[in-house]
Amino acid sequence: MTRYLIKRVAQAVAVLLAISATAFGLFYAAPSDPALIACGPKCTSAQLAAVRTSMGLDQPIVSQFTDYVGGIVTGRTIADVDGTPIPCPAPCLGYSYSLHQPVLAAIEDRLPVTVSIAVGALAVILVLGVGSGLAAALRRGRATDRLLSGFNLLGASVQIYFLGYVLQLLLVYSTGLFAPPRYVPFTTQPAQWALGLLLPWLVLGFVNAAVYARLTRSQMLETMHHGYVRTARAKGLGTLRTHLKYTARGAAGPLVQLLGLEVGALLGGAFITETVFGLGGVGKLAVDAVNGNDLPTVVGTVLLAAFFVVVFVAVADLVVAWLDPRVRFA
Amino acid sequence: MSARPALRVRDLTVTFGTARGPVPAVRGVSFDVAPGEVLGLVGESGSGKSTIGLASLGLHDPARTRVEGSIQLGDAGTELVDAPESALKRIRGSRVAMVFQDALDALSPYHTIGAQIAEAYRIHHPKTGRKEALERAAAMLERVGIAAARASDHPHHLSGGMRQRAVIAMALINHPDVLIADEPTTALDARVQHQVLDLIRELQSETGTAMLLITHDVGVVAATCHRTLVLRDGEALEEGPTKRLLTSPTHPYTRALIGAAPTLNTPPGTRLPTVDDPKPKPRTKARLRTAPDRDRGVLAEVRDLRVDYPGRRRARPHPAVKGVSLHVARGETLGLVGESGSGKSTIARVLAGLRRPTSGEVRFDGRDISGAATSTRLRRELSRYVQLVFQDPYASLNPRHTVEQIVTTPLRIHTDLDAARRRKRAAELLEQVGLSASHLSRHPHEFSGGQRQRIGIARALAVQPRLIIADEPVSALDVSVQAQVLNLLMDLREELDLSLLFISHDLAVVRHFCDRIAVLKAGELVEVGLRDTVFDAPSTPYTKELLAAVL
Amino acid sequence: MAAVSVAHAFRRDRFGIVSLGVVGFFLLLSAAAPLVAALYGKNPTEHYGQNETGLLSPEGLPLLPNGGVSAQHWFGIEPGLGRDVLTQLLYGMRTSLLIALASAAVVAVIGVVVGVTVGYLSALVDRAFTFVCNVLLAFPALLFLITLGPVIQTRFVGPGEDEPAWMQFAVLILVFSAFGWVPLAMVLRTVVRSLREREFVEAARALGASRRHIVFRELLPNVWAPVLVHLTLAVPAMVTTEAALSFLGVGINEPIPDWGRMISRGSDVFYDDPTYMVFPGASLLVFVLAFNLLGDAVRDALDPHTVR
Amino acid sequence: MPVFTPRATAVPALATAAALLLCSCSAGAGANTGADKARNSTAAKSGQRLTATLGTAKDSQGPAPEIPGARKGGTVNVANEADFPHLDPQKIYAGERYSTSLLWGRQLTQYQIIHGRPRLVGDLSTDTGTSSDGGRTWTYHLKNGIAWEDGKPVTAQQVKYGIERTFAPGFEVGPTYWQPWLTGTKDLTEAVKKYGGPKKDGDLEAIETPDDRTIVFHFPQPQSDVPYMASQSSSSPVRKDKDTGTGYDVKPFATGPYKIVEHKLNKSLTLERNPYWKPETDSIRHAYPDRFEFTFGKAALNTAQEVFNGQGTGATTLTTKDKLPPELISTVERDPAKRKLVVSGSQGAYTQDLYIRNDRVTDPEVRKAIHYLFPREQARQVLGGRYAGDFATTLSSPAVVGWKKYDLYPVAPTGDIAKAKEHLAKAKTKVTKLTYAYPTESPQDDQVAQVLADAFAKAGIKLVVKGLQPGAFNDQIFGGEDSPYDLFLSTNSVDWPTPSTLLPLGYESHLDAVSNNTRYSNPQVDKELSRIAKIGDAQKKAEELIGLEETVMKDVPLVPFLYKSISQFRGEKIGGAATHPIYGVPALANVYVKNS
Repeated sequence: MTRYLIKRVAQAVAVLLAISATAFGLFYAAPSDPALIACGPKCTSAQLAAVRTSMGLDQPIVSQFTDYVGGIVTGRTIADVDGTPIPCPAPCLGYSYSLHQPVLAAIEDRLPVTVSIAVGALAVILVLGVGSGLAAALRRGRATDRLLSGFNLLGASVQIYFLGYVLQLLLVYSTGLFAPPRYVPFTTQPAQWALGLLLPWLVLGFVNAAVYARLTRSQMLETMHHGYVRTARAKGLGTLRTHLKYTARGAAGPLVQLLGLEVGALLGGAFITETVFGLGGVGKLAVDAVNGNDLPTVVGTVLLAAFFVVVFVAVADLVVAWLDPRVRFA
Repeated sequence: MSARPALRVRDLTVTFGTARGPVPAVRGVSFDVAPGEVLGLVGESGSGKSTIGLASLGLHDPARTRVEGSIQLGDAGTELVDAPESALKRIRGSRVAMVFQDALDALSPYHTIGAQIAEAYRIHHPKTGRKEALERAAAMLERVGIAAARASDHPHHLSGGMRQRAVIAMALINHPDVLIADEPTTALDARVQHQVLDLIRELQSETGTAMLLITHDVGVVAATCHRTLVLRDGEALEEGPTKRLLTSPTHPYTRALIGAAPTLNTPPGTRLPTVDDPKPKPRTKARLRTAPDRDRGVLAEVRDLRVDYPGRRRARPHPAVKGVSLHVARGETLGLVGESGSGKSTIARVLAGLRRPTSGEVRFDGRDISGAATSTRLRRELSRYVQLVFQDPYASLNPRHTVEQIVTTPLRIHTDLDAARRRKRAAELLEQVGLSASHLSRHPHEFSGGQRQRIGIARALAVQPRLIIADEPVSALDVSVQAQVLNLLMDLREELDLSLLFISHDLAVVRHFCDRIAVLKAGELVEVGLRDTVFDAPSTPYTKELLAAVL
Repeated sequence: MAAVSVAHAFRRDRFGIVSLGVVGFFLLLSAAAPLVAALYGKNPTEHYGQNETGLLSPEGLPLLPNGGVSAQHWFGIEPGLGRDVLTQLLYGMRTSLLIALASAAVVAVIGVVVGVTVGYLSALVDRAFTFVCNVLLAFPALLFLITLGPVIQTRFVGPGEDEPAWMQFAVLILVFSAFGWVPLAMVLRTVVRSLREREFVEAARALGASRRHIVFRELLPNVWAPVLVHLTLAVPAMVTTEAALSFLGVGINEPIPDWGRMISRGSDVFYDDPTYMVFPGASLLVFVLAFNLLGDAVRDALDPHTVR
Repeated sequence: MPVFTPRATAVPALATAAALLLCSCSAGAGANTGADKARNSTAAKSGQRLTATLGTAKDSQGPAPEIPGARKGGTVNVANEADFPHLDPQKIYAGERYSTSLLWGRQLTQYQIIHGRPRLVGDLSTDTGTSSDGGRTWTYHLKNGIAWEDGKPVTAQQVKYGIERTFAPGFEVGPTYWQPWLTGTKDLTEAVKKYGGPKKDGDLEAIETPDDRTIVFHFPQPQSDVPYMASQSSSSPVRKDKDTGTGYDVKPFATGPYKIVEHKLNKSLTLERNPYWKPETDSIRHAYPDRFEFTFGKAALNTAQEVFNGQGTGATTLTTKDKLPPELISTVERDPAKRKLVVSGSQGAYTQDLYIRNDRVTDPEVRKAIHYLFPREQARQVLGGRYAGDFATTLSSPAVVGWKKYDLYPVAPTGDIAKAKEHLAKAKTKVTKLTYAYPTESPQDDQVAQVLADAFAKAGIKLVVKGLQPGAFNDQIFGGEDSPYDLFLSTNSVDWPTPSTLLPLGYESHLDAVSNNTRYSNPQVDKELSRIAKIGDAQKKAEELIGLEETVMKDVPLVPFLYKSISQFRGEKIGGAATHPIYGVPALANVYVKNS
């Protein structure tokens, strides 16, 4: 198990390195000069050169990259536009010259929003997706199954940016059934927190639930054919209990893995949802950074998103191993 | 024996609803099983025998299955057909229990065997504590011959025999009135099969449980059942005390079924009876060649062959074959016998050039072919002379290809015949294996298992090889089909003067078909010799044990 | 399973037939867009509302109710510029379909070649492949897509030049393909790995068949079912991703009609002119729904395990 | 040279210009329906353009005159899609930020708004400044009792330090007037060579602080606009011990009625009362609410919906940067209750024009052709019709002191393709292709580009339209000398409402592209400008510059498009919200929360 863990971590680190290198290389080729953005439109060429030096943009890209990676591990000191040294403790994801703060701090500020969206959306996905998938599998071929499948297919086909706006305008601004989407910290006003995020949760959850419903249903149906499910029933276990105790457990593997990927992706920022509902999470930060050519923030958010995916995929693998002793001891 | 049977089945008809309309699986079958009695349900695949077993527990998908007739249980005559699910739930596992064929599939991989057995107890004894149930489960495991300490193991940690024992323990923990055992030993090696059957019999007679034993194997029936019911296409053909049924069957099908499987008493090399041809004429020229023509020379041989399978991750490599020396002489059929894991298939793959030996010599016609697995060119040359017939007639045929494509593939590779000629040759080959040229454009799934195996044989014969390696070519087939294929192979062997390496776990088949026998155990050669020598006077205890286990 | 029985199974699926009809209708419409537009007498680029009086208010909203739906403009006119919505939809569908189908084709080729090859080849290649897949899966693809467009544009298009339409399409097709092949290749790798263990591959080897023969003649014919299913479901996914990109402002540029841009614009004016969002939004929904249904039907027809 | 004495009531020219200026262009657009009449009532307001007068020392004494009906207390929510790019007073350089930063920052002078009329008065200072030595020396005295948020008094040295900071690297983003004025140089680049900021070169001798409350500026050349420059944010004091470098850009130290409690970039900004601010020292700010809570990141449309429907915090919310989304205009027009919530007015002295790179489009005939074909009406329709502003015919805004209306090349608002073709025919070289660049900030930008492409195509010119990321747009249009684009739309304003910064700092041929956006070059104009530069009398200088404007515009360096109007919105409970006549956004210093 220890060896498995070490190998898994090494793999994750390698993936993250590859991603940061790609992101670094790609955004280095981006259209406009980050130094110019930091320096402002009325910047003289001499000042621009100074800014470039203090930002380290005059260094070869490889050494910029190694500095960056070094910063993540040990932290480093970054020079601001005017040469002021700014300490950036590990894990240093760079310093944003547009936001005037370390990228990690900018992310930390917005992470609660993204986490809140992710948590709620995930709950909706679980209830709506996995729940309806279970129900559809247990009542396969009947009206419930067809109804749920149709509902989920609708979810799979509708777009967040269409549904999000339509519902927002219909349910919030025309009728006032829902509170306007906004974020208040859970710690201060939990009720407001939930109310303000309810619509984004439902929309994001509904749109993503379809995949889970479908997967749950097909996994359940496939697992039902296994002998051990029949054995359980032959023991005298009721149908529902059999499916919850045996079939569901057998069906869980791929679901958990997909969920791991989903959680990672959600924590990396729900770009479109955050844009549609005007919530300032990590996704909005990333999109703004791309638009503002804020290179350190772009690379930082890309890395963060990748980090979450890698971590949660690994967590999912561990959960699968825990669920399935055959994997655990393999 | 009490007045009323433990299980009373009357006019049972089971119909499956399929896309193409209702398909009857069981038609009007009636039988009784008395307490303490063992009734054998014998039939080939598709005969409906397993369906009867499942129907007795109401385990069919009610949405797609219609069950008619009556299944009554015990003195009270509790009706199971159309009983509500709540009633069935109480009966399942407590009054009627079931042992399934594939124990690995039948046991949940996610729970320990102890927990699974304990659960079976607790369902019907809800007041029992978890701990007590586990203790009972452990005791039951001890009873079926598994150390109680292993109760906390997961199924995949147990051997096949132990798993089957665990399943039996689970079925019997509530002392059911009726035990339904569906092919309980089919997946097991002969020796283990013997042990498990003994265990079932012992427990069953101990508790006086009525048992319904479902099997395709006449040998199992003969060894276990008081009475036997023969099923074919969902209908009961013949019923009677086992002994009578085996010695003087009235129905021709029963006769064919009994005769189709060679036993240790069948004259070797004789034509086997089949359903279509229950009383075959003796062969024109009986093959009773017990002494090989040594002078014809060695065709293929391995010397001091070692094959290691690489270990997972950094584990040590696992040896599959540990220094075996063997040869196949020209015109000879060598039988390779052993239990699963004995290395017999590995040797076949090495000889076919599909696997690289770790060490040792591999020669075909005097030429070193040990590198064939890694050299496409060498393997191609070798395959001109050595062809394989596989065990699974479905898996070994590409499902997306037509029969013509399948049979002509070797011709494309090894000859420069044009398409028309290849087609003609393919038609000839099909005729040769008892199919017709009209089958050329069909896909494998349109054929039965036996027909598919014929296609496989036709493919192997296409380039007129000198050696055919047949790896369990009949073990996936029903007995009557097995007989047909064996008959075909014997005919072809005569006609084409083939050399064969015949691999099987079934000693009776090997005895019937082969000239010389090599016995393998765990990668080592235990015994090799002429057929009659090995069977009549086995020199090692292992061979003796194997022979003793043959039912 | 033979093609005949697949077709048979498919024919029994009512939803499948209907969705096939809808998809076919969409395909036909987009192929015949110039013809339809000519018969209808409008084009997607002219600013009718600005060039003719009585169509738009001074603030640029359609004067007629329901987004300016009239005998002249059946689906109304676009707020602001006053272009004809129906022809915009028709040509926008062309944009979506062209990108989606072309990407699907590229994805199919890359996915099949990589997936089948990796599935058949050694463990080392497999490890490299798994690594690349892990990287691509963990990569925030949407962010990448947003960034890549402008990068390519500035690198390859002179500042004084229009980015040629083909290049905009090519860039999108490229970036979609860059991520799209991964799932297909992974599926095929798994399929081929299990096929490789099947005895017919061993049988082919035993017959002396070369690797080429095994990959192309034995394995490939067995993977078309997953490929077909994957592609029917990939097309709507790409259509929606393209629309999402346009929604975020980095898709196909004006004046090439595009659904995502229409929805994005429609979301702005939804309050005053809901019609303008409903047409592209509903079209996209129906289009994607039909494709998803078709994908499901194809999957069901090809998959013997499906329990309907 | 006569001594310029701003204390002597007001300059008569400015006083006349302070009258209401109604633009003539809005009439006639749109059908004469009942609904349209209702619309006109709002639209008419947008035509009001006001210029500032100079106030007296008495006007500079606090407290600010009470607003009838205003009430103390409550929290005002300010919602904008984007955060302020800078809060460092020496980096702030835009009307909206000027207006907002009044809440926590104070300058030497500032605009006092009474009944919607602006008047420049002393803020930190007792008056708008006294000049001597022909405008070469300007003296300011700080008021008594002005303190920082920690209670320490504001001193003359701190004001000086603030201005010194503008020389340091990193402060180029702010206005660049103090630097050349104080060093007597041509531009910032030259100025920083003489003095490179307090860190590098220590004390700046041109500013004298004889005592803690007196500050004396010594200019090598006479300067007439010092009172206006003294109102810019860069004339705010900064305390050395609180100067955190770039951190100061996120959270500056307050002298105004509020202090910054927390600032989460791009998310939120929270202000609470500064206990050390005394209303009697301040004639500009009212400071009715107890708190201001700024939130950033929500789309303008969403904010607008919440505000108009009074959902969530909508009733107490207003915007200072987000404009009324054009999409909501007709909804608002239909519903009087909602129309009430729109805060609209002239956007200061802002004008939006079609800029032409004169160095790329060298032929005046081609530029004239562009002037004639430019589809003003269609483009404005896309931008929201009259809400976007009134059609312009002049370079400077009517809000500029001394503005005169002229229309050199009259043309119908929908453009005159025939006339354009005539001029194109006269051109020496045939033009078939032009490039138009625009920042892709909103879908309207794309649509305007399409409108232009459409009109140019009618005149036989292929217009290549390039949407650029805003950053890239600024970089490529203003950053480089060799911009590849011929045309772009740009919205600009003079830095204060006198004409003295417009032509001299935008149309002198030696200026770089950052200042001279059109790369206009006319030796005759250059000569005139250097002559006018020597005039120390503000009134005469203004007149001369306004006169020269027509000469410049004869060459069509750009096509005048709109005198910008701005429409924003406020919640039902927000009182006192009105567009600041100079800064062109709702003046936060005057808002209050109504009693519920």
